[in-house]
Amino acid sequence: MTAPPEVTGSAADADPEAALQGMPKKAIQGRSLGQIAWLRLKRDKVAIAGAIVIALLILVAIAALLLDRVFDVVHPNEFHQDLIDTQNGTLAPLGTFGGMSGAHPLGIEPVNGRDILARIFAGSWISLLIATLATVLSVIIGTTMGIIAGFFGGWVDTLISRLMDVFLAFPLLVFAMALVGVLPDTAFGLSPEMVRIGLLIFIIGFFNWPYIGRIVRGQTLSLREREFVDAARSLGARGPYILFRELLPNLVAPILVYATLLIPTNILFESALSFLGVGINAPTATWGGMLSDASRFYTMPHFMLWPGLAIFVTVLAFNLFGDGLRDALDPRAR
Amino acid sequence: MTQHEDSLGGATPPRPASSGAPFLQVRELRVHFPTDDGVVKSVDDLSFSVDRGKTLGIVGESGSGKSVTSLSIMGLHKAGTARISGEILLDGQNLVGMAPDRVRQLRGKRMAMIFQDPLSAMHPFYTVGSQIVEAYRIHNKVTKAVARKHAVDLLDRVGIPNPKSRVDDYPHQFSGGMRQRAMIAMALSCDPELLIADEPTTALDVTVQAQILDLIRDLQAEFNSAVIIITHDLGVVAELADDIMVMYAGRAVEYSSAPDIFNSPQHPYTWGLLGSMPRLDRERTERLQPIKGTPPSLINVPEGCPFNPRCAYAGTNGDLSFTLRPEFRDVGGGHHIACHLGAEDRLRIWETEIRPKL
Amino acid sequence: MSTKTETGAANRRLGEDLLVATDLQKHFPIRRGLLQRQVGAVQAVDGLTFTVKRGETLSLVGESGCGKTTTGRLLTRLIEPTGGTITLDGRDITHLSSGAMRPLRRDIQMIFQDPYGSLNPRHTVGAIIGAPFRLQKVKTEHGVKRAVQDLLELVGLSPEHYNRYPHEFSGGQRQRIGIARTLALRPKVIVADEPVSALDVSIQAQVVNLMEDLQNEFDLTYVMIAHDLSVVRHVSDRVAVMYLGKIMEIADRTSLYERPMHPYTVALLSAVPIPDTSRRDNRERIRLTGDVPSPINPPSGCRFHTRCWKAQDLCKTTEPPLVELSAGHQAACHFPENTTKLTIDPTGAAGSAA
Amino acid sequence: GGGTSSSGGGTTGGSGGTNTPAFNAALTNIFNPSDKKGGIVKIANGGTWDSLDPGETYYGYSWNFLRLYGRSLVMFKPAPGGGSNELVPDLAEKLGEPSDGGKTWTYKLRKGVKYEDGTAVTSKDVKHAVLRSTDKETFPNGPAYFEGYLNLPDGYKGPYKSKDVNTDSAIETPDDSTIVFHLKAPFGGFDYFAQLPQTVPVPEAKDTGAKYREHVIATGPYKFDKNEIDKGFNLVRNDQWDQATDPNRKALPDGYQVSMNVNADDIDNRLISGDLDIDIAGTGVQPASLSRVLGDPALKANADNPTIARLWYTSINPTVAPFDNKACREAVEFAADRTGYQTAYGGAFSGGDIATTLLPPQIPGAQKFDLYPAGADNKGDVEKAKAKLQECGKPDGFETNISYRAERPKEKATAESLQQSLGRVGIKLTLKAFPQGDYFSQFAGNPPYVKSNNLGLIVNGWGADWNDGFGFLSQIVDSRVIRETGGSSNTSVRIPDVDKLLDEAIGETDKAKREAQWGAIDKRVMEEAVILPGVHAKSLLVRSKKLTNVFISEAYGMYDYLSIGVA
Amino acid sequence: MITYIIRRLFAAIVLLFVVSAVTFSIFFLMPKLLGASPETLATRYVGRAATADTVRETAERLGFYDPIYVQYLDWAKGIFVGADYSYGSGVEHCPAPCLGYSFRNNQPVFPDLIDRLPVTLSLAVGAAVLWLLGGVAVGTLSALRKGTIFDRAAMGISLAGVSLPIFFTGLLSLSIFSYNLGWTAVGGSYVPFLENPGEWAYNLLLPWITLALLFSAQYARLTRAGMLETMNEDFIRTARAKGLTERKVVVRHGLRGALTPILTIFGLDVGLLLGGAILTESAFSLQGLGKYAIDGITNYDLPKVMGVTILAAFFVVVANLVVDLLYAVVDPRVRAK
Ligand SMILES: Nc1ncnc2c1ncn2[C@@H]1O[C@H](COP(=O)(O)OP(=O)(O)OP(=O)(O)O)[C@@H](O)[C@H]1O
Ligand SMILES: Nc1ncnc2c1ncn2[C@@H]1O[C@H](COP(=O)(O)OP(=O)(O)OP(=O)(O)O)[C@@H](O)[C@H]1O
Ligand SMILES: [Mg+2]
Ligand SMILES: [Mg+2]
Ligand code: NI
Repeated sequence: MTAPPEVTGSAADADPEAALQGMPKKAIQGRSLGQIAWLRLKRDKVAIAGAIVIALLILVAIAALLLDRVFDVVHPNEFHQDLIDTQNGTLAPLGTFGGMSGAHPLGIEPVNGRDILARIFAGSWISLLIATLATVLSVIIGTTMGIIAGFFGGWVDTLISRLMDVFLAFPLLVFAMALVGVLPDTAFGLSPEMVRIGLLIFIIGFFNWPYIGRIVRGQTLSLREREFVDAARSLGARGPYILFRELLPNLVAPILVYATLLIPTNILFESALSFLGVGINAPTATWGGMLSDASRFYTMPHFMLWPGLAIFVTVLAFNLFGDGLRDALDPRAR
Repeated sequence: MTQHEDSLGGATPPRPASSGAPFLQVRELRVHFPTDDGVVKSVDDLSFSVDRGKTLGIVGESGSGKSVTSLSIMGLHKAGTARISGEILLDGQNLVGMAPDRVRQLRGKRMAMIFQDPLSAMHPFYTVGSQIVEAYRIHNKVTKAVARKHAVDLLDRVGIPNPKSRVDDYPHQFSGGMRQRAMIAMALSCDPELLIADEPTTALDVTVQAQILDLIRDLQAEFNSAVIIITHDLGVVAELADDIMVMYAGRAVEYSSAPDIFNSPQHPYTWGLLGSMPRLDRERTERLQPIKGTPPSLINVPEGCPFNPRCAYAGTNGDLSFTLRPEFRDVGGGHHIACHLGAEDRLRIWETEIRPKL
Repeated sequence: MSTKTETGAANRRLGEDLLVATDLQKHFPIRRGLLQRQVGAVQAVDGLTFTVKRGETLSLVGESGCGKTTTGRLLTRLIEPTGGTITLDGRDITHLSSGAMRPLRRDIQMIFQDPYGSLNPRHTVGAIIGAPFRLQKVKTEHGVKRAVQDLLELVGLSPEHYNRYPHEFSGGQRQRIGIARTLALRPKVIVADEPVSALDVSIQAQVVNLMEDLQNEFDLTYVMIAHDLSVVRHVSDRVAVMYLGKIMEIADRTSLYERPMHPYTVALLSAVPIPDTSRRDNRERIRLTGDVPSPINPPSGCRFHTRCWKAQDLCKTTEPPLVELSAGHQAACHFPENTTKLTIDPTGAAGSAA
Repeated sequence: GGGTSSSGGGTTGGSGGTNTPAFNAALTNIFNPSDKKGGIVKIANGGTWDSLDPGETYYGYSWNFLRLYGRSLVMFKPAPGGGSNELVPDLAEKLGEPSDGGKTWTYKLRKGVKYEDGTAVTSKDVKHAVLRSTDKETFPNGPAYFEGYLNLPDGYKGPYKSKDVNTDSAIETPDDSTIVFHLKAPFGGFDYFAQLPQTVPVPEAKDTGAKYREHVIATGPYKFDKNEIDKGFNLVRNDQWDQATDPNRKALPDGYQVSMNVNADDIDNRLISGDLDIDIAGTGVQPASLSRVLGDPALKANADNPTIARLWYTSINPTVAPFDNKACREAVEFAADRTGYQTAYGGAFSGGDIATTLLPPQIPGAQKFDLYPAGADNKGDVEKAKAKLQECGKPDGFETNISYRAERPKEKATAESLQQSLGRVGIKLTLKAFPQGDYFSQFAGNPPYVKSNNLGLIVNGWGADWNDGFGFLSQIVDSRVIRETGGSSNTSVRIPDVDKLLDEAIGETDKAKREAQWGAIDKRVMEEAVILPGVHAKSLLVRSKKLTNVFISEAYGMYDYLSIGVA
Repeated sequence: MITYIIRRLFAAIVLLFVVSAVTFSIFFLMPKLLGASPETLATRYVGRAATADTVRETAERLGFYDPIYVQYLDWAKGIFVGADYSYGSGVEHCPAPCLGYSFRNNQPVFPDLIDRLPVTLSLAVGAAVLWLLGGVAVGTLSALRKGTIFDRAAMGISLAGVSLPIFFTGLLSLSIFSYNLGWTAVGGSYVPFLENPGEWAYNLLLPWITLALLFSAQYARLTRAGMLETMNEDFIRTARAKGLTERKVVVRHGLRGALTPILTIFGLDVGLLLGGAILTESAFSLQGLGKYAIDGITNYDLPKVMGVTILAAFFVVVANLVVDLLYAVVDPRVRAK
């Protein structure tokens, strides 16, 4: 019996991880799946662009959280009614293009003249925070439920699947409105703002989990038929070990991809809630809130252009990155 | 590749054709796939030919380029993915570089293909009958009723019981063997002159495999078409093929008539294949003789003879095996091999070292 | 089995029964309707009786769907039998709870068919082979890593592969990883479910040789599941031929291949393509027609009668028992072949059990 | 807040006509006078009616509009400008005749008034209408003046539940055309009660209780044709209406088409494009259209900018620390940016005039005064405010909450503006939005909630039920209307003197004296600094080009819907 | 198959029960837990001039003194046997299925829902057809031209569609297309289909497009992904090997396979939309279920909210069921199970 020489591995028609076949020998040494995904991702210029934009957004959000002023001049909640046309009573910003100027590069809001750029910056962290944390919540609940339903099957599966149906059957917006209206504003010694943020995160996250739950369940259903699960069982592994050590690592890819695609949806959801009067409390800026404010002044489109653009860029970035990630993590996508 | 009078690419066909030019002639076929990691040379400089009424068996390890070759002949590589060069002459017409639509018109009519996994190769949403009808009506302007009758006839011919009622079944309602029969019926619907069967029985049980092989043989006799059968089971080709081509790393390493290959194989890789196989027809050996190592990467094909890392005799003629790509040449009687070993060495090794251990 | 001398093999064959299955059954229920009532069952395994002796290799062969994998999973107690008993080394493990079974898993291990599916693609080789140690809380002298590296070397891989992922390996190498994992616990019995079917011939031979070597080294007992009759002949001491959840014939290798008694075995053997062109035309073939019937509604009487060329009315009504027709050769047939020595009375045999 | 009704005693009413479009052309004049009959008036409502039932409705626009299908005893005169504040008899032959020192009021009904089905209207129907409106469980939305002032038997629960109770102590109908009201105490302004839609007759036989709103039996020139609750309805001519019995109505159009729940921005667009004739709520255009209308002279010439007897204000709650200290409240009064407040409500045109008092100027008795001058630019007097904070013992300011209705962007803007301006002196506001459906019942109008949640400031607004001091003040400064279970509009005024002053004023029969007393109450409340007045409302109305006979009724603060015709 | 449907319907009833119970709790249990008394709850419904007595009576009438489960059961009973409601001068029987009477305007909820359903139905179905056609067309083209400018542009533009909230795009498009250009109908116009199909379509055109824009992006992406996968299937290769034209390969074999998973999501989306497109209906002043829901919510008109929620859940359930049955029609493999 001779030990075979170094692997190159071209024997892999049925191999789900076959993407590497035929790669130069040296490049192959000891690379983890993450590294491979990363290598592939790196080649995907568009996805990288998305990732860079996301990174910038996060930087901006952190900066906005730490500094309460942008460019040291403008505060997001500071009024500039001197720049508003009160003379004619239109309450529109004075000057052209919605009051764009050196001091207010993106113009100012009608009525109170707050700086739009500053508000977009200030709004970034809440918008991203709500979107990401809500996503995280959905992912946690959805993954747990989905994995349990898919793995145990039988009545557990039926129960959880029906539960998902219940959640999906709720008119979410209606529900959110009712809930936000009813629940108190202060709790756990948090500031009302944080309470509201928490509440929105909860609502958005809590009602979105079935989507992720379904995906995870489906994946788990097919994964649990894979032989490595039997292999673990034949070694005497218990349920939790199989669930979390064997199955979960294999679910990371679809979850990650879905999560990046869920984030932008959640940003928009927050904006719809703002529009319906149950968003974040004034005067805190959020992109969704700015959009809903802007819709009252839809005759001055510049006012919504910027928050709209911010959301668009975010949505685009997350989608592109998510797509790229999917391609990178899923060898069949090429 | 330099032209040799005796090389396959040359004017002389590998096996003197009984009448005129061979029906299918492949010359210096190269199929390369540019990928992110480099160019995959799936098929590199491959030449062979098949006559009407004859069967060519192609064997080789997984990834040696068997399927790529057949897909190239059928023109089924996705546009833009493969770089194909060389010539594929079907009845004298070169398929390489031919307008895609003209190739399409030949597909199904003059050449047809059977795939390995009949379940995934058939559309799950359409009945078996309608898929055969569809194949027939592309090339024959007939009414649906006529085509359906034709489909029933075909199913009958490939041995499906109750074809009249089974024609309306969906593929998943068929058993594996019946699916493969249905695939064959579909391929034969327009009486193709060339039939390519890519691992037609790999997914089947032995008893069913035997049925299918019989069927292919019978049908070929009936239609007198040229058949290429691709497999990695030497037993299967032994049953069917007139000629056998052994492929390794995208190239042909040995080519000869079937008895020749089994009785006096001359390439170390073929030896290896024969040695790895436990055989029912021989005394049980104490130990199998595997080929060491694993198949090579098709991006970095080893220099010299691609088989050299796994070949026990690579060192016998200096470093020739490591530097010079051996030519694929006729070593007499239409027996082609690509090996640097001298004729006597080959004979000696076969007779003394290999044969006794089989 | 190069090192296995005839005497050595004989010694082992004399070894006591290590794994005994008696009338083993597995029926997968089919549920339908409003209340999910059971309307039928897939009789995947229906009354298997056989013994595996210490140190031998018993092979199970048969067509797809005949219940080979199910049997393997029953033996390793991955699934719960519907009926019958399994004893491992004298201990009845038929209905042990998964907790009670856990320590016994050291003794019986499984190699899986699909070298791609049986290794978790997200775990490193080290984690995969180390899992048995962790799961069974096995103390190792020089730590788990060292033990894993030793195992890697044992199956012909390099210890440097410790931190690699399965996708970086070829099919044959993966199968070696799977084998290393089963060896970690030094089991007495290994159930190998088609360990080489997914591999190329050249690689297949490597793995077959490796398994033989390991058997000799560790005194392993194999239950080998396969459908390639040539491979089976090469590796087994005894062979059981299954059809539709039942054993049709079980015998010593030589006896079975040279004097098959059951028509089904005869048909199987004659269907194997032989890589020899000279035999092409003068081979005597038996071609079975049709497919294996559904295990949900298996044929009455002898399960093979629908495809059997020797079938008579008796076969439709009466199930032939598995009886020993010659030394170490049992078959379940009313009209067996190659039984010159023994004449049996088909009607009388019907009632007696094997 | 109250209904969107108003009044005006002071403005001089012109009555001439004009045909040239100009800004405010219909403010005091009839624009496009015409007697031409025909056409359909298309009306849209951004929301829905509280109720079409005359016994239950409390919206100003509804009272204005209701006169098309129902005739109350008395009504506001359909005349431009201040002329509209005059009460004229409608169903009654003349205004009420007081006796018993103003405790008994007698009305005589006109002859020949019929319902849409041809039956004659009797005084019993009026009595029934008034009595049923006191059943607040069945008709929760309507005003409660009658049950408050009529001398009803104890425990009377309306004609449905107290079926055989004799109610002659409250209302007598000696004959079919006479109706006599008996009050518990004298009330000089009873004619104002008599103009309430609650006196529109309801035939008992056809009264279906809460379902009556689905088909109100018309007495006016129009009756209901198709009525889809909360979606829309049509009014068509009532052929039983006799012009001879009705000196006030011209009934020019052939009918009305009303749709509800229309997107407010869409209403503006349709008004401007001429696709719609009237935005019935009469509160003016949305912010999006503001710049469009004011910025385009042609559009502006087709707009009117009436004042409404409505005050937008912020309550300063003395029950919430540190506002229990008057100086702290005064600090708020001084620090507030008044122009900011005005801008928040939409600026000088669509918001209103900066208010320094409670009473809107058009209410008789209103006085001009300013107890907390806010500096030259009206942006607040920071120095004074700081001084007051010092006095209050909070020199560095303090933190408190301000509540507003989540669905009202203007209130949100107000809260934001106050947060800015009060922030200058260290008063930190946290904004709290509440759903408007529950604003008064659960939150801002619920005293225990207010206290426990530190709602120091409450953004609020109030419009007079009709243009007099009583109609404006009684619900917002009387501490006795504050209900512990919630639901009151008054949230901060708990001044015993004021309660006393109110009682005196109501009992006062001398009109001039009484009006002077309203002014005094106003001042007294302002002295306590429990209300921060914001603006006296104005609205920017778009006058559809198709309309004829358009004018603003000061009584309602919007176009007079009774007189409008279409070209 | 029949038992399957029965089982699903049974599950659906349980689901509706749960959904309604939760909605009920949100409106009544939640405030109670947070300290509201029956009276404070009743204050919502008594108007401004109510006395303490009236509040109590109203609380009594609306059943707020009963334990929450009794209230719920009373409500639920109405669905099966109908209910009687006092409206002051008399009592009215609301026949089953009675979803109660509005707390605000005493209208029975069920007829109102039925009345508004056609609007929402028209809106949802029209938009669904548009987005399905548009999304699938764009997605397919993108998949076939993967990586080209067209692919990237189509995907980018479709994302722009999702990035803008409908309450904004709705108003803006109304102002441009209806008021400035006069191409489309003004907001709030709705003519029943049976009255005048042409008008019906004309009036709904803009809402359809706006709503479809929002969804088509998602469908384009889904289709693209599905097509990319399907076109790699073996049976596509078979179809080509038969000599089928590329168009037939794509449409008959590719799309047919790729569309089935989209069907599931489509069913769910349409089901959800049928429960009311709140934002779209608000923006375009359409008197549909969404508007009704908002109305109910802002007024705490519980029976309305319950009604819409139940109806919406019902639609989701039915849509799911239809999708599953359709699946069986489309995919013969499913039928076998
Ligand atoms: N579209 C493609 N792009 C890149 N590489 C490809 C492509 N198609 C095939 N290859 C590579 O070409 C080589 C030959 O593949 P081919 O399918 O012809 O092997 P085969 O001999 O048919 O093997 P098997 O027995 O497993 O079917 C393989 O290494 C494969 O990975
Ligand atoms: N979990 C299960 N539920 C229902 N039926 C099952 C299940 N597992 C296996 N079967 C059925 O039991 C029968 C035997 O299956 P098994 O996998 O044991 O066959 P096998 O001999 O291993 O076949 P192959 O050679 O294809 O692997 C088959 O008909 C199969 O469909
Ligand atoms: Mg192949
Ligand atoms: Mg198996
Ligand atoms: Ni050459």
